[in-house]
Amino acid sequence: MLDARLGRNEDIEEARALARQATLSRAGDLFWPAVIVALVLLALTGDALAPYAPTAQDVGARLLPPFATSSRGFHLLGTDPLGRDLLSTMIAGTRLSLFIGVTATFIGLVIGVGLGMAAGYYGGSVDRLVMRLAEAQTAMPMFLVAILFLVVLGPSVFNVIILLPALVWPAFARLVRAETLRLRETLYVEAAVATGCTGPQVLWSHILPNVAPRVAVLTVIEVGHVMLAEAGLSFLGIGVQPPDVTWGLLIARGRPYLAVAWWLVTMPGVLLGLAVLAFNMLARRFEVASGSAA
Amino acid sequence: MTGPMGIERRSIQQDTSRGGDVTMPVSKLVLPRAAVLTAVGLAVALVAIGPWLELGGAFAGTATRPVVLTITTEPATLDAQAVNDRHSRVVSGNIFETLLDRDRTGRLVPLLAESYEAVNPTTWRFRLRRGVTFHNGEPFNAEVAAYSVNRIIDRNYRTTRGSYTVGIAGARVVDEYTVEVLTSGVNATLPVQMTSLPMVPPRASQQRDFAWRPVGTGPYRFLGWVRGREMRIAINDNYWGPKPTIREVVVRIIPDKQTELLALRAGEVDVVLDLLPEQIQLAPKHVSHPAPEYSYIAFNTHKREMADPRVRIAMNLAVDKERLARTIYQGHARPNMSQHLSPGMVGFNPNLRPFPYDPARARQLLAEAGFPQGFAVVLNTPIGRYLKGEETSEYVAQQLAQVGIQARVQLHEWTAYQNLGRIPGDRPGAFDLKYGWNSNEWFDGSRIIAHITCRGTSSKICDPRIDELMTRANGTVDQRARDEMYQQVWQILNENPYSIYLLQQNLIYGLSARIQWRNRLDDEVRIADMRLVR
Amino acid sequence: MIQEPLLDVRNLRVRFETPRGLLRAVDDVSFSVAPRETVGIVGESGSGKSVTMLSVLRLFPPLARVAVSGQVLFEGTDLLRLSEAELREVRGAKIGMVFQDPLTSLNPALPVGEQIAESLRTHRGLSRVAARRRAEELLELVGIPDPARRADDLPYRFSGGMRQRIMIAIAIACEPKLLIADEPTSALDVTVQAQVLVLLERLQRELGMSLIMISHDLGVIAATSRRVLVMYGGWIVERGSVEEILERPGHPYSAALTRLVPDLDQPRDEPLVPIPGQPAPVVGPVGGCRFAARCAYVMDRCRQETPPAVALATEHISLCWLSADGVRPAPAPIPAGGRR
Amino acid sequence: MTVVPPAPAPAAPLMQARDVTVRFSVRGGAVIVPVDGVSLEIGPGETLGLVGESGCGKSTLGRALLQLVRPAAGRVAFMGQDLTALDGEPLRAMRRHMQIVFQDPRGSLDPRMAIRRIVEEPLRVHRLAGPQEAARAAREMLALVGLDAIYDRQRPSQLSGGQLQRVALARALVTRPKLVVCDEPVSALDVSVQAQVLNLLVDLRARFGVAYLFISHNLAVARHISDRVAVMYLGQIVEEGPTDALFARPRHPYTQGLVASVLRPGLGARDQLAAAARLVAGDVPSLLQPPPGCRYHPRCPFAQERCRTEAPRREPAGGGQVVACHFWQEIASGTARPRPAALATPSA
Amino acid sequence: MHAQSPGRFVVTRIRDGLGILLLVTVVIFLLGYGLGDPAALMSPVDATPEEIENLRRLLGLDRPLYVQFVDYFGHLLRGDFGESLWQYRPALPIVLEALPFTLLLTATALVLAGLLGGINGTLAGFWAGSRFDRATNFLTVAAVSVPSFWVGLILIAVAAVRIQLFPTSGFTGWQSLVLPAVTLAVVHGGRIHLLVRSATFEEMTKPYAMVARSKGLPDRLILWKHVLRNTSVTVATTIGWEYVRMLGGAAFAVEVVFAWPGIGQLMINAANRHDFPVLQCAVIIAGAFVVATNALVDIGYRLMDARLRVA
Repeated sequence: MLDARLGRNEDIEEARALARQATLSRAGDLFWPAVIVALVLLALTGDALAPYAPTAQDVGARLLPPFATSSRGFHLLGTDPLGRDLLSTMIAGTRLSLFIGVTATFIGLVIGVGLGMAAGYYGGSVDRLVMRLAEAQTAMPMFLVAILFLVVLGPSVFNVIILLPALVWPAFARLVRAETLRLRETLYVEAAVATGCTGPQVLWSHILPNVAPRVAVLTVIEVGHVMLAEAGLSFLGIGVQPPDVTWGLLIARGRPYLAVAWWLVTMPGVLLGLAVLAFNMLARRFEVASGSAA
Repeated sequence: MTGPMGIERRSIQQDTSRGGDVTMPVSKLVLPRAAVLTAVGLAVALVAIGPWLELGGAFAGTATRPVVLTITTEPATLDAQAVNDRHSRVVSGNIFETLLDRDRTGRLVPLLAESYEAVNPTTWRFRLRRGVTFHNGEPFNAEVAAYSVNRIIDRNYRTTRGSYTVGIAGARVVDEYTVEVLTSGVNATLPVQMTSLPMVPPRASQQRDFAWRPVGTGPYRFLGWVRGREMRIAINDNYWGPKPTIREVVVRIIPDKQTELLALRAGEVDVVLDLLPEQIQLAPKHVSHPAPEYSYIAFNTHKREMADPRVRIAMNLAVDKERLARTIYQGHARPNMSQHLSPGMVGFNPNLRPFPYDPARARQLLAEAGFPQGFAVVLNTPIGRYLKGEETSEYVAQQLAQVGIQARVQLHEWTAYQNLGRIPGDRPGAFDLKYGWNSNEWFDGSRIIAHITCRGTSSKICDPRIDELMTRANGTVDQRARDEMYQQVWQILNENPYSIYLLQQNLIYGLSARIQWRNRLDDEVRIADMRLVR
Repeated sequence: MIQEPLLDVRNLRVRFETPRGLLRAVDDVSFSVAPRETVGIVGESGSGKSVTMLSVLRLFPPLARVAVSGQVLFEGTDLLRLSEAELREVRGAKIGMVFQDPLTSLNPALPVGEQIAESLRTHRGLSRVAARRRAEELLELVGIPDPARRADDLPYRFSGGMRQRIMIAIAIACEPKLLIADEPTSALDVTVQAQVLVLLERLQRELGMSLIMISHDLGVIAATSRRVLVMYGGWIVERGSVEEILERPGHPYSAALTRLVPDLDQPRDEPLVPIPGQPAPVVGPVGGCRFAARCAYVMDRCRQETPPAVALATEHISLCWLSADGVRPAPAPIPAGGRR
Repeated sequence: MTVVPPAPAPAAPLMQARDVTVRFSVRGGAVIVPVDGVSLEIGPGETLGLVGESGCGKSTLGRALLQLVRPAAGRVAFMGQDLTALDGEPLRAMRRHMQIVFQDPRGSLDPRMAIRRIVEEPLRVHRLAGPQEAARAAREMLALVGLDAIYDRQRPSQLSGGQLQRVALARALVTRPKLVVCDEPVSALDVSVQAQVLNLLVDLRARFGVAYLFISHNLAVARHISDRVAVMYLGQIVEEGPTDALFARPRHPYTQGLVASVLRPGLGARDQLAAAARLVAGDVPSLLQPPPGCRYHPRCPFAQERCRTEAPRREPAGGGQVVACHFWQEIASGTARPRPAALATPSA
Repeated sequence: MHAQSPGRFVVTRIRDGLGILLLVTVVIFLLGYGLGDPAALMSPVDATPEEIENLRRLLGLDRPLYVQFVDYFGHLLRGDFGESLWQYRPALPIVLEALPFTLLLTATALVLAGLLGGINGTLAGFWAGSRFDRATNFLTVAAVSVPSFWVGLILIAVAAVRIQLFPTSGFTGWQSLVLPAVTLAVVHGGRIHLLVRSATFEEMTKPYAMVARSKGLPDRLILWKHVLRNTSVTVATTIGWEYVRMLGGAAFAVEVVFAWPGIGQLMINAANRHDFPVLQCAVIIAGAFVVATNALVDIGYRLMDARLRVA
């Protein structure tokens, strides 16, 4: 029996729970991946698709509501206090929001998978150490630690990217460790050992490929989590700093105008929620497809 | 018993629906029950903890509740001598009093002193008001006044009001109601400095809890402080002067401007400091008044690109201040007169005008100075410190870009921003451009000294003419002569600008319908000035 | 049949919507069970034997997208037309079920006595005390020693055989008219199997129940049932008395079944005669005989036309073109002295 | 503990196990001994059937022989080497000579690996063939087990249980091992497929001359394929002998009960059922608390006081049979009278 | 593998908790003294390098790091977290004043989230595929996909401004609790719903649930007696762990949005002022609380689970 807490992995539980939701229609299955593809395209092409330059000001057309028209033209989502087109700044923010989400998750993935395999394979004191670290990481109020960390190092995109993996690596480590332990007990690994495979051969040919799908699911979930965390830090002013722009920062920027220009807060939040929702839905699909959920 | 007769394609829909009923029995009874359970659970939870929370909170009943002011930052201390931030002054400014004060128009008037005179160039004598006692019963006299002065200048006493006490050497008792304040050299600004030097009771102020149990002589006495929430003050019935009409005041800490406004709209509070211009339409009432606050963007004249005054003049010409005031500040600001003073203040130069918006001329000057292509600079701005500071910086950056100067806006937390400002201009790490507000609560040209003299702590300019004039002015007691000299200083600072002169800012207060108040020129929030209307 | 049947299933058809297509789990199945009679259903996994019985009580897994049609007449009432609440009155009270895996079929967190008593309280309205007393009696009836004490134990304290006895006690608690035993001994050891089967048989006799015995093991069916239904691919391919099916099978599948697995009485050197291919669930459109792909006697028309039901003897019906042609597949070789 | 050597194998033994004991720690700190001092021999090309009910330790024994579970005590000699003394690389190298086929074909094949790669893998890890050669060998092997080349690139999820078990067999035999442990190789298959795989096992044995340890709970299947059969009960072998002799004259009461319990799909099944229920009582006890003395005594209709305290030795019982029972002779001669097995089924 | 009696588990769990706490303090210490320069942070803005160097000596920052840590840790054990650089008083009481607010908010939110997610999740899992399930399904996934601080802002905009129903921020009585608690409850209730539904559904697919149905038991009985008996531990610990998660993030951002005078608000204020002693103290105190909660949940889970699943 696994120790209750060592085996616990809220994030993968979340993935499974997402997957167990009743399936939507087929059209729904295509919709969410399409959203992600669209966001990625938006991030890659960036300003090319934006109706205006994201930094172009026009203080004469400031705080226009959605669907308003200025001397420059039509503003689908309105303008901000300096007259910048909100849609364009949101598109500009897509790149960094996604980049941070993906990069930080990937770093966390590499750390987590490495440590998780080591813990699951070598067991003993390595296992104990890794899992205690993971637990300490989870037990710490990470948000507060993040504040402390960013106060000391100064807020910047780089520091945010090196901080956020700390939030996600334990999830990967726990998953991979638990899967490694589970897979070591499977018949096909036993068969591989019986065949004469060495330890590294078993790890490389049998365990890693079989962990991969679940790691993929978790990755998708964690990209969402990381994006939310980044938004939180940026919102509090300790994350990404202008002139860099992320959705979280846009929400923060619009906050003083909540009562007079509701769209400044609402729109970036909706886009962020949509992105994370798409990632969650995609993870659900993955999980269902890989057959690891009912 | 028959075999299958071929499978007719009967509509499976019908079956499925029934099959659905079979497998997913949703009882019609239980769903509302769940909702009811949830609701009951919520209600029980709230009722259970509700009474415990009724510590001092009053949500309803505006008619009887005290006047509520909001501040966004909780004061660190209410020891008025220790700090000088606006938010603590909202409380301590009503508890403590100084020897001299300003009236609503900004004129220097006696308060705890009845009169004062300079007995010699380094000695000022104050005759004190009699019959004044502190809220704790300690009498106010010369000994107290001397103690208060000596306390604040004691090097072991850490205060952020240090800049207000520069040049004060000490104080001594002459008789029970006469005190002399000594200066280290001639100090023309001493009377003005006394408006920033609160009188504190010797006994109470030596207690550790003075920081959160302040005792003063003012019209209001301190009632209590719920950390993180609010501070309360109430009328001092033994006040020596005219009694204010508002009896009890709560100063609530609401760290978000937005929420402050919403609370004002919701009728939870009466006075909100520093509204955004856009928020005015949502406030029940407001007052907006030009304040002695001058926004500017300081140059580091030690940087190669900005050494030439033509470049700096060009940058002044490149910014459309009218438009800035009209749009971003919605008219609640005006271009300042290219000096950080307003008419009526000592040193105001009536000959100076705002730099016009003239990008063509700016480009030309830049070319003359050898920068036809412009150059790149960083514009440093503090986060959340100044009303629309970040936006203004972005705006200026955009305007500078029009003449070819690429200014990148870099935001800093307040502490980091302050530290940045202290780095001498010729050292590595010194800023290029820095956005800030210069406040002149002394109404006096000397207030700017740290920013423009060669050895000024924040200064990034060194012009021997200025240094000479500033030193002379400070050593002259003749106010007319000083006025003259400061005017010259600003004349020089227009030919050799130390900053882009932006705006004179308004401060905007949101008021509830029941409050009647006209704010003072010096921005002190005096409850005594407020009235409740029916 | 002279007697009015207790259970009369007519043209039962069960289909599941699966990601791969429409699964025809049970197709046009009809059979009846007389009072006090034991009917055996034999078939491999996926033959539809379990689904047939679960459909009788409309017990499907959550989220199953299932369509049921036909009639399930129990004591003259069509169970498929009953509401969920009405059906609940039947489940456990008039029809009891015993499932395959006793390890997972008992609630791990509930004392076994309570698991028996709750049916009694639900259907019989017994008081807590009376239900408990009756539960202890039932435990004793199924052969659990010291029932008064053990009624308070959680399931994990019992061995597999004991748990299956408890499951049986649950199923018969309300003295149902019909007991459906779905592979009741498949998860048990062979030495325990005999005890459980004997117990089932005894209870059936004493309580006067009808019994439907589902198994993939022809031996179990032979030992318990008089009448047998052989299922394959959602069809009942052959039905008849045990004697008829074992001795004179009409359908090639039934015939092959008898020789598929080694027999202790068979000579060791006698080679096994396997059925080629794999049993596959019937998904999507199908035509012809469902056994055709694996049948040793397959003819062209088997692949195109649905075979007819042919009566070979009284009560012995085979669903096969071979039978229609009057041909019988080779019967199982009978070892010397092995069978009467 | 064991004094009498196991029944001799026809030739010089390929594998010889002596007093193999396996211990496991379980949750709660307890220790169970699923294999307790077992000795057996398997000759070259011989098939030894190992039968017993679930939890009797037969699978664990199979794994212990191959050192997949390291025995806590005892020795396992294989091709002249003591496997229990080997470790690491030398042991790994031995594995090409001894392979295993598991009960669950789906679980024992890596779901992410193509079929051909699964079969190639043993050749690869033992460096027996280069890539092309391995591919060819794998294809040949697959053809031998009746799977066409079209299965090459498929993955296990696309194959049925019977096909997968063929793949598992191909993998086990591709290195031409001397011994294959077949752990319930047909139990998880549909009845209509079992016969195919059994026939295949017999064919491959004939072709490669491989020896099988055939583990099964199904007596009829074990009887069908085995040369000799050993009967296991609660971690110990209670009887062993040539297949025909053992099934014709089971000496141990447990073997008798087992044989009697197998229901023939014939018309006598009903009577047989009653007889079987009379002969064997109760359930298999927990390994956590094995009964003292003869482990079968709580269920044995012939149990005497002696059985409760004293563990029986293994004794030759003629015809190559070895039995561990105090009273086998009395039982065989009919002088011991069985208690009725009424304990478990009291009358209502 | 981890064969342990419940009693020993409690002991090891508490020991591990203390170990984790030690680890937290080491990290905090390193963050402050390894990466940052407390002397520079504590000095007045116009301090000269000499003055900073003096202060560094005065604070003992010139000693080896491990000596400093022992010293630092010794002070912590005596409850001395240093003096706030901003409030002119010890850091500990400042944090302890804020802690109850955080606890009050999170506890209330957890009760709401637990009721919301627990009840609805159970019902949704029980009636998987029903209209109720499908309706809550999407809402739930959406709820866990939006940032909580944003939900807070929207709630402020709607509930406080348009309807003017609740106080928008600060703490003026129990009504102030409603909006922040609801905000937190939305996101965390969503997660609880998700996890509880999943656990319930899994339970429903187990054979014993079908057996219960085959007995003709009414839904009510199947749910309360059978399913809940098996999911209750999961539900309870899910809610417990959700509390830990709440304290790991969302709670503090929501505090800032609603100006709730808890630890999060305190941290942000302290961060803006580089008030290092308060920052460190807050993280350690909150960390201690989280670690303790975590340990309690684990122990509770283990004890409840052990009662259910012996052997």
